[in-house]
Amino acid sequence: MARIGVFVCHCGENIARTVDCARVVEELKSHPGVVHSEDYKYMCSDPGQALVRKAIEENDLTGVVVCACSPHMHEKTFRGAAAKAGLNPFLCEMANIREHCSWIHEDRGEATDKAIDIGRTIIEKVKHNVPLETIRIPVTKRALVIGGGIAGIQAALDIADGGAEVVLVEKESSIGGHMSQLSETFPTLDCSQCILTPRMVEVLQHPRIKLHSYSELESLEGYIGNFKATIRKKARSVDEDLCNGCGDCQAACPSRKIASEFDAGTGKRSAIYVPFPQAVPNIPVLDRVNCTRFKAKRKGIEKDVCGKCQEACLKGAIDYEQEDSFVTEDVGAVVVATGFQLYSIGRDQPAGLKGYGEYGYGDVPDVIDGMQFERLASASGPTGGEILRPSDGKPPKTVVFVQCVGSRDPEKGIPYCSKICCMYTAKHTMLYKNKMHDGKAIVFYMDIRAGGKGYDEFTRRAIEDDGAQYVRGRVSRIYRDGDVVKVWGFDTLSGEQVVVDADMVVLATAMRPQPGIAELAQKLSISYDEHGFINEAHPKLRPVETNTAGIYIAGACQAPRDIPESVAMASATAAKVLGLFSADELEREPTVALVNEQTCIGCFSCEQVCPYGAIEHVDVCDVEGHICGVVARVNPGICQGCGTCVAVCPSKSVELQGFTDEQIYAEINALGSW
Amino acid sequence: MDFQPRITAFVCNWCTYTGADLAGTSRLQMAANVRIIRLPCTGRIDHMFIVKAFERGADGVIVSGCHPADCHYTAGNYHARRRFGVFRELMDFMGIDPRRVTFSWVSASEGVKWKDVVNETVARVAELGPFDAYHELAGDTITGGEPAPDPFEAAGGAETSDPLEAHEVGR
Amino acid sequence: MSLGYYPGCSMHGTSREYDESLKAIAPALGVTMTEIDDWCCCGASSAHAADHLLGVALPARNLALAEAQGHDEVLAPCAACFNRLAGARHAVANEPGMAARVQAVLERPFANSVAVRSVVELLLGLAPTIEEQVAARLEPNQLGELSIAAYYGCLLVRPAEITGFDDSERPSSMESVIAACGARPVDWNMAVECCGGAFSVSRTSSVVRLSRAIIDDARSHGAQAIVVACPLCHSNLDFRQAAMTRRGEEPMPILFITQLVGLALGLPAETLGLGRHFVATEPLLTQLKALAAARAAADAAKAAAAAEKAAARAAASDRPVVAASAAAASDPAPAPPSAGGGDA
Amino acid sequence: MGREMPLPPHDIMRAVINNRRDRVFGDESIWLCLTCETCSARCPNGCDPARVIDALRELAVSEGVSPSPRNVRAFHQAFLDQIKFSGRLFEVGLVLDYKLRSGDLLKDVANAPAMLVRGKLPVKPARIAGHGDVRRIIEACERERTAGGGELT
Repeated sequence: MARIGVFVCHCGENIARTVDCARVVEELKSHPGVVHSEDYKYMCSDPGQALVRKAIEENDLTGVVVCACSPHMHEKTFRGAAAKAGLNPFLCEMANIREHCSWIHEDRGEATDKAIDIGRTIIEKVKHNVPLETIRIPVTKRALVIGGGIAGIQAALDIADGGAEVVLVEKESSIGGHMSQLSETFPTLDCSQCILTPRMVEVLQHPRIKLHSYSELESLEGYIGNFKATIRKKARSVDEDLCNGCGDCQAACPSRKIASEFDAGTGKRSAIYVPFPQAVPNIPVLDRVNCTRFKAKRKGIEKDVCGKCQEACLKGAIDYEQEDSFVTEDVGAVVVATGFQLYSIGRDQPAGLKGYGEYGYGDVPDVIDGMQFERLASASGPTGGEILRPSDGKPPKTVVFVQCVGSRDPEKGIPYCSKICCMYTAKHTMLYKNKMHDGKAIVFYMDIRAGGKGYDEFTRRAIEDDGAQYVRGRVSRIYRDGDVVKVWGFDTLSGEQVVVDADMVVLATAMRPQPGIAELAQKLSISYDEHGFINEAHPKLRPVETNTAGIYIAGACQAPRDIPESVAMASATAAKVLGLFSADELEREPTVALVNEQTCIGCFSCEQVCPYGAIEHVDVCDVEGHICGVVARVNPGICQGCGTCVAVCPSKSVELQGFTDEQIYAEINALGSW
Repeated sequence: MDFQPRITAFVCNWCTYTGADLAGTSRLQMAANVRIIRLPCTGRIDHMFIVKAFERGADGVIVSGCHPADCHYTAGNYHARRRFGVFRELMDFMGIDPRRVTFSWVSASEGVKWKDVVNETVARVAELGPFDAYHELAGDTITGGEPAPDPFEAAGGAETSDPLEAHEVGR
Repeated sequence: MSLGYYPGCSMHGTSREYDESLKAIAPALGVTMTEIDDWCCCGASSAHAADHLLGVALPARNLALAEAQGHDEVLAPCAACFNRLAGARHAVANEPGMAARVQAVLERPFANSVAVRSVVELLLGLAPTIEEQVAARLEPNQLGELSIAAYYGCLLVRPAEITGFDDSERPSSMESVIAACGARPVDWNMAVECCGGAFSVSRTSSVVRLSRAIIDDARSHGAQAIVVACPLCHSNLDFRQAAMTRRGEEPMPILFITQLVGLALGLPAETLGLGRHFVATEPLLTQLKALAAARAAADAAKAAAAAEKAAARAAASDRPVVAASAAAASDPAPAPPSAGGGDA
Repeated sequence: MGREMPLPPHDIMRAVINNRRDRVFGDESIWLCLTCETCSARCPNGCDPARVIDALRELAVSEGVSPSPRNVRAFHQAFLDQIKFSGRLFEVGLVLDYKLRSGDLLKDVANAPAMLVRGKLPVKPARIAGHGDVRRIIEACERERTAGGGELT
């Protein structure tokens, strides 16, 4: 037999002004199942809570109803009080007679009647409440970080420094990402390598970071706190344990004219190579597409050719037979930091993009993109930091910079603003002017978007101190005319057509997500937008979480981001991950769905509607142990407790704890008596 | 008016319940005829709840949750909307005037809208007069355990009409 | 597949040689086309400027005729006509209410079922055939030494959603045809710039300014001739050229693409109407003939030498690999900039 | 032609957006457009200035506003009358007619003989069987326009 205690709060005058609390107490005292009923001025105060505890102990109550404010306000408070008195907290409920009654009605009689009704409803519900235990899920205190760019590096280091283990997966042969390609960084113009390289080395040497370079995520199973990641270590043709990074193989390789990806095509590399001297790990990779030996094999030539790198390697680390291998890692959280790619506006265009034939990119050698300019300006670049144009290696006297190439162009390119271009173009003009004092830097822009600490000052500096000439308007045509690159543009401020005879043109091309991001997102079952950027759980309040618990995002995989933002996001994900790892077990509200496997007919209507994929298939066996059917089971680790499955279950085999049919019908019935 | 309709409201915990809280904290005065039953999500609402409410003497029902795409549980309100499509057909069949049921979206920030939904529903139901056909409603009055018709049976047809729109008020 | 022929007004007038040369090469390439009976002017380049509906209705009338005469494709050699016809087809298909309005003024059945083709598109499809025939010819191909600038102008490639068959900023179809003819397409800059179009008569000054830029650029990129597929372009570049050539400049012959193909197929200059140009083509042709002959002789010698080499090479076995690695070493393809950087 | 237009295409678009009829029809800009479509092809926002300008010219003609340069309008007029008369364009007729309207009689006259020699100018107009049909279409369109059936602006 239920023994319910009712506690009516005056909330000072807030409730008592319009609700006759004494009458509520009286009326509810006589309600079947109620053994105790009292009121107090401030029920949420310590003495108020003490009343509740006392009553629970004295009348050994089986349920508590607090007629006061909204459960969103004080449910935790009173459930806590109940727990202190040894009552299961989930046997305590609140009847909202403030927000939903005293505050919105003037007529005392009406309000009091309503308050009584609300009290009754909740009493009836509480009669059917059952003790619930908070769900506890074990947590593997190990994080998987996908992507070894600055975001991934920052996330990995922060998490590892926080005491948790980290598995860092990088698809290229070295970590460092785009930042390692940059010459200087805005708005401080400090050298990118100088600030990044130490962090890269830290990653390598960190006792709690395990680095899988030249590897990719093959698959991810499980749920928050309990993921199992399978990682494909791509065949590197070099034994990572034997190699000591001496570089002899690289020196021995005969095919040295391969366009270097790291130099964005402005420099050359050999077939077996480390992308750049400061690479981490400093272990070469053999590019089987361009390797003479493998080319010959593909041509069907039996005899082994070349093999010079193998001969050169004293450690015998070169292994032509090596194949992709797989490792599995147990992790509790995942950070996605796959970064971006620059929109290549050349002849081959991805579906849905028209490209910019009129800009001659890919045809005119002296029309390059931002990353190529970075390499030309970089001290570690192919020109040793001298800005020389690709066609004839001469220093360009006039350089035109075109902003918004592909960005903010819903018709031919991409509708969004790539955000970093205004800043890096300003930086480029400075780098150029600092190296070529008599040079002329002309920038075509639509708007200058330099929001950020010290950003606008930076662009101003480019214009006012370094004398970059900014022209507001778009460029309509770029072509090679003998020795010069003709640039046709329009100055919308002066209303004149502008034709520039440039020596070199730098296109600030748009930022796009990495290729293959969609496949990755599917592997992780996280969502992405129409451009391929990963969706955050909430654009303002949960910017580094995804809609899948335990998976977080950092950097340019979520939207165009600059370095400071990427780093900030990375540290934010680290905080999230470390928070998740702070307890040995995850505590979850027990208000989750529960399947009655006896009555489940295995139609899996629930599976169709579950937004979280929490429904699992379970085999049921007959007495001999033969599988005789499949039923649904809810994974409490994943279920968020929306109850949609309950409503659609045709056999009424699912219940949502805390909101069972029984409880809700009891509430409805209670209302029947008004 | 002399007749005071009795309205039962099924609202989701995250949007409408919070919206109603906001109405309270903003001291928005409204009709006192509504009794709220809090659910985690409109997706949880089995439409037998509504039938049961009428059977227990409610003259009108309000069902309100998050706006489309705002669902705390990403999709619950869509499934709800889809099922109400089926339910509307059912109501005619059971002899319940569809105007007695208000489907609405009230977000956590729409205290004012909640007030309007309440007042307009109360006014509408008041005009329709008491719902006295409840004793004709089939089923055991205590547990209300009638087998609910499979909501997906007619779901296909449901998608064409949009009940939440059909009766939405307080825009 | 029945191909209707829509000559358009200028084919019977100022650009008669376009018509003649097309009719000359068609049989040679196995193309059969029948002129649309009772076709009328498509309205270019005035109707659309004066009345949108009229700009659609006039071409639509011709498409309707083609339909009625059982054609499922219409060939419109004049770029302007092609653009108007294709544009009308597009408008009727896509502009709300347009189908009905056109129907109302046409007063004849019109299902908008006829596809519109330009000569360039047609020849592009026939490029292999042209190549074969050129190869099959006995006498040396006189175009072998010819560097040609392919001039598209506006109406052939813009707007993309109407014309469709080629990239509107960096077209390549004409170049393919030129190559098929055995000539050398030059890489130049003015292929899609405007020549002044319909202002030939009414605003000659503009035409001279625009067209001169085109001819100058072609010349500076080593073109000996310009190939066009548009009567308007032709008359501007050819008829008006006198007004724009400066002292000491070689006049630049302007050929219709059909004439070029004709030459490649070895058809006589007369039948191709090459005599009708204002800028004489004879000097170029004679020069080419000479060059071609000379080259043929040289080639013969080369071939002999090569044959011996091949024989010698056949002896040694591991040669092909060296060749392969050499090829690898000189692999020019630059990596796409996006390939840089490292992410999972 | 952009550089010869007092109002380049983007200014025309702006003026249209701001409903500045005075600017749009204030000079001959819209008549200098050759419909080369370059502006439409390169607009990042998929605006179609070429179509807009066509519509503006139509408006200008039907409302008799806008000082279209005498010779340009003359050309269009001559052109349309040609088609109206014969169903096809008869270039000699066009040129003569145009010269009468525009007044620059001497221009190109020197070239005409050259044209004739090259057989480029048929002296006799080709009049198609369906010229009546064409005339009817042209008039029908005029009617629709004056009736305001057109969807311009």
